[in-house]
Amino acid sequence: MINPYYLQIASFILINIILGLSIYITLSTGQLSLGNAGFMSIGAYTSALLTVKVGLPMVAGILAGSLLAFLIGILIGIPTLRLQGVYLAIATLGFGEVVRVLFINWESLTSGAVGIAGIPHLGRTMLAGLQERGFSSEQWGLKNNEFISLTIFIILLAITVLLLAFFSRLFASRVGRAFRAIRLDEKAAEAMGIHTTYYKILTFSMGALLAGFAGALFAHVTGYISPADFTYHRAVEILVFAVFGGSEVLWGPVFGALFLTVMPEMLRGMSEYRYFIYGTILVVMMVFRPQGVLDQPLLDRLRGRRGGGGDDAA
Amino acid sequence: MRKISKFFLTASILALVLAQAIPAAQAAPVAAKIGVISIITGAGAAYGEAITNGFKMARDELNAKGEVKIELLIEDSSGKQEQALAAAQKLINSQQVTAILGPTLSTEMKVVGPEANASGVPIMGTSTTAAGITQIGKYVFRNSLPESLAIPASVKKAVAKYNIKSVAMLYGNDDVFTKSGFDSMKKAATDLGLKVTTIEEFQKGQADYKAQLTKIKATKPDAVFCSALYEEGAVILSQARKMGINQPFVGGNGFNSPKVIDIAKEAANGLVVATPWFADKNDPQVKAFVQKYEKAYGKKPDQFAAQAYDALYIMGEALKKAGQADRNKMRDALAGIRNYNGVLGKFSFDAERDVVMDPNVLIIKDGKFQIFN
Amino acid sequence: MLLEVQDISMVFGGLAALREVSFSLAEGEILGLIGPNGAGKTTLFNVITAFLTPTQGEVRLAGKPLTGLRTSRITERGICRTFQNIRLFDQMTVEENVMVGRHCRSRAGVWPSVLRTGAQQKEEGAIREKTRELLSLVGLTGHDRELAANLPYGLQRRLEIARALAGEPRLILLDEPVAGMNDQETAEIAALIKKILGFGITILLIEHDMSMVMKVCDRLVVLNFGEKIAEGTPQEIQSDPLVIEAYLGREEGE
Amino acid sequence: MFFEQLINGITLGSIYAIVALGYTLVFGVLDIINMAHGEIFMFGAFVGMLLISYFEAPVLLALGGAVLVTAAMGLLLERLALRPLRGKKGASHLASLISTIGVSIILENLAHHLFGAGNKPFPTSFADASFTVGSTTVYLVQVIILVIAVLLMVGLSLWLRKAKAGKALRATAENLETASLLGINTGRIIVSTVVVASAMGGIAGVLVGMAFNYVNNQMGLPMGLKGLAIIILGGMGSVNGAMAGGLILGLAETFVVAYGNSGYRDAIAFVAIIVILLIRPQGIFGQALPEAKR
Repeated sequence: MINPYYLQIASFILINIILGLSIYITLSTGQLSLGNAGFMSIGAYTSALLTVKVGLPMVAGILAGSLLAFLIGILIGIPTLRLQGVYLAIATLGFGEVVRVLFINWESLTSGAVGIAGIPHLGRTMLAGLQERGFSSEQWGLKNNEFISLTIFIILLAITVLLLAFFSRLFASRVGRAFRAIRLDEKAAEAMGIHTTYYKILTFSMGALLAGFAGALFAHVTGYISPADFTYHRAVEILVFAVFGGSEVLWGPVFGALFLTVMPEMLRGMSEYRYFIYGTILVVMMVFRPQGVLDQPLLDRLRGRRGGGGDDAA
Repeated sequence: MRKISKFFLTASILALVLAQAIPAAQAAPVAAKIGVISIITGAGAAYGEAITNGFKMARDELNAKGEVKIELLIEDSSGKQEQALAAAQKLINSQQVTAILGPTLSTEMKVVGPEANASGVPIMGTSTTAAGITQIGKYVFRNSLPESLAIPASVKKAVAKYNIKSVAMLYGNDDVFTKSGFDSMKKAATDLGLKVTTIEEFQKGQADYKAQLTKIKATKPDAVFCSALYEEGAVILSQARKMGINQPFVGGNGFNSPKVIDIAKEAANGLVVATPWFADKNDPQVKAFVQKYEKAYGKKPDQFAAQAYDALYIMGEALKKAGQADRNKMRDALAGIRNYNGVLGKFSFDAERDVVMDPNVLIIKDGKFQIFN
Repeated sequence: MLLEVQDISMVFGGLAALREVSFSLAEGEILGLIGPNGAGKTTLFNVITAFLTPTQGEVRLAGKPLTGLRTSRITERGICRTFQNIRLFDQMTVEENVMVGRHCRSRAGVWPSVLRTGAQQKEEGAIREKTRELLSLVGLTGHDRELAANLPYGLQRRLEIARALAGEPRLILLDEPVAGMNDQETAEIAALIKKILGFGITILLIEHDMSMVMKVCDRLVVLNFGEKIAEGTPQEIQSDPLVIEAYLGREEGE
Repeated sequence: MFFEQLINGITLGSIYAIVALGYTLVFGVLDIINMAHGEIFMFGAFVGMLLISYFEAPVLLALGGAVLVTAAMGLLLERLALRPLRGKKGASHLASLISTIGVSIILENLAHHLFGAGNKPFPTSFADASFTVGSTTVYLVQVIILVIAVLLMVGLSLWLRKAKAGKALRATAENLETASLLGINTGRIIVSTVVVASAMGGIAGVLVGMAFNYVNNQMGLPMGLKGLAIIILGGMGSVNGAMAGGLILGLAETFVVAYGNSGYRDAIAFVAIIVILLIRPQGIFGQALPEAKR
């Protein structure tokens, strides 16, 4: 099973799960952000530049990238929160495009469309570090590239599991109930004493943070980024993870990212029709199952319980 | 997701002189699995199709000769880095190929190259023209003519012929190929001491270039250097000529496509490009290839097909020299390839495994590509 | 005075929905707000809870002005409300609806929630305990796991009251709590209102059901076309000629 | 150069305006943003191109053909992707946004399969016709585009007034269930709104193909995004706003190229919407703040 091919796919699934979560978090207070590709690029570029040009260690780069995305998320979030529904969606879409154009034009820093290559690689750096301390992959009976892929996978898996635990606890709490209340009826939520603006900015910037984090990981897993990686299409792809998998339960975007990353890999021959399938998923879901494949009743049924349990809504 | 037409690339030259292949003792053929990463689906599929056609034709010919037995394992990347990387992992680890041809795009190579290099698998791009490709590592090769070779060639010839003193530049700033093409162009112009009247940018998918062209026209340059893929390039030419910009256009390899003539019609006349591949070249080897390709696939081979065709021949040659399907031996054999004559002309790898060759400089005249001199 | 409404005017695009309305409520009192459709009763509720910012005037709670506070802060100060057209969180369970109502009386933020600290666990337990109490008070025991959307109409009204009570209000605003109910249901709600009063909670009630209003309210304020036309005990109001005309006029208009 | 750039800007702005009119119409009547509008526009360009290059149809016929096809697409869009969502419980106002994004993806790929990737030539004889005013060359195509834009705007203002009446009645109907009594077929108004808007997209497509010799399956997205920016800029649902916003954006993009840095041309639209949403969320010509209801 330690085949770098499978591990590679698994690693992309995990990154996509984090991206799916990033849009899910924002959606949990009823806000649709199409700017997550933009936040992803901020995280990716920040971390790439800090590690490549400044020589910071990767962990510092990834943290800085996520943090910057978070801060910009707050900055963008505060004024745009006055906007409702489609207005917010379009303003954030505009934000993503502005960021992309900025990265294209800010050549002295970003090398423009050519992108940044030679970004320290998560697995290779790890291996090099260990080798300096006298470790070799053979000790574990692995080839170098197997070790590298395995390392990436394990790190990403640990991160994803932690994130899921984080959010599943958060959503099962007072804060999570506030999120859902806002999503269901913002005015009524406010009347219950919920400071809706605070929670909306909180989820918006948490979404930005996660997207930036996923972007930084992406940069260190592929080793190369360019503005073309963060277009409108990426934003839509992230949206589809949540919309397809289920935008009302935490497992929705997880399932969506998993399924939609594996599917094209399994059906390599069908991938010609992949975007047809994407488009059709969006329309059909909205018509027949706007909440996505997974929702609370289905999860309850899967767990063999009755009633709509809220305590573990996550 | 659509990186489509982005990738128009350059070419490359190769040279494998079949005639040189030693006709000596016929041992059992050297068998090897060669992986191919190409764009089979999605927006760039047209390039991927030409490329895989070129590979298949070369494979059939090589296997028929009996010295090598090459099995091609073709994987799709859809032009996306992630999928290209997954495909490379599959080829390297699951299918245990000896070497990889592709991927199609430079962006993909920047992700796949380091992985192949780290895994010790020789990889050769047949259409990756951006800067810094073979510098990824000692297992990374290419036979595609980089823009840094193609553009100075066309610029030099055009400057000499038209006595160009000043130029306006126009390029797509959101695309790797057109951007790095522009960088070469700018360097070439500076090297020749040309006066740059203005530098204008455009973005992918733009329909209206009149604003930029109006500005360029007002600066009255002797020529326009335009780094664009033919998609945009043809539209730019047609709008420019309509506005009365009749100066010569000098383009990169990405501008080199018969489609320029289809789209821009007479407006295409006066476009100078450098390219490794010239289908109407008066050369028996080229003629034979064109004829055979046309018969098999119903259309003329473009530079992608030609580069791919030569690339597999180079692989075949290296395989013969290596004598067995061994990744390291294959790498060393490839690195030693010099002066092969392929359909693209005479080809060598330099010390950095990059391309050494003389491109053809062509001009569109009377509605078709002709040798420019 | 617990609540003072002073000179409130609310103008929408030149049309006055409220004109210099003033009245006040004493602690522990129940005041009925009546008047024909479109008289501005719900608008007044929206002004008090800061859903709307009045064009003019001031609302004070226990002497402190509420001007400039956002709705959630006003709730924290102790004013909770129900809605004329029920606004439950319909995709949440009955229990969760009440738990949300408890939001302003609990504090655990993101980190305590994720780390499940002792304080957070304790608080969560207290929220559930309080929720159980309130559900039993309004007669919803046993429904706690049902989706709010699936409750029958009458129970939804009760749930809204329970949810508002969860915020431990000093003043509760009830917007037509018995609209569309039959006599028996109305009587039950009236009894519930009496119980709430018994907890020392002050009530401001909008209601069209005159017989119930007359029965439960200490005093009444009558609005017509945004103006206060009368104020007094139910007996006084019943015999007020202006009120009679307003109601008769309405009937003619329909 | 100034006057030439001015004309360039007005031409581009008129096209943007026509695209934006399609968005504004649908939003004005249905409160929906039709993300597939850009792709319908692209189909219009293809139909026009095919009629002209393969059937040598005159321009008017090409316009007619494009209108027919895109109107039919509008009909299908309404039937398959909008109507099923209407009034559906649990479908938020974002549902139609997402479902039309889905349609846009389908259409883009359909065009790829039908027409292939890459640019197609759009030959028109009169594209070259021009006359000179002073030292400035004006092309016939530019004049035609402006005229069509103005005509469409006037026509639409009238249409929207009628459709708005329908919308008001529909709103009433929801409350009082008197729709049948009033004898208004609101469903028909909705369908015809989407159809008319789509047909306008088709017209814009042919005009772009003609003016710039540019047709490919990717042309919808950039144009669609510009259209979106414009209706935010001008005010959602406002016909004058779409027209003014289109012209402003066209001129701004042109003059940024002429006197600034052409690399930022694409960003203007989005910087503009972010700024306008922060300063005046209802847009330049918008009536009221976006409704806070969900």
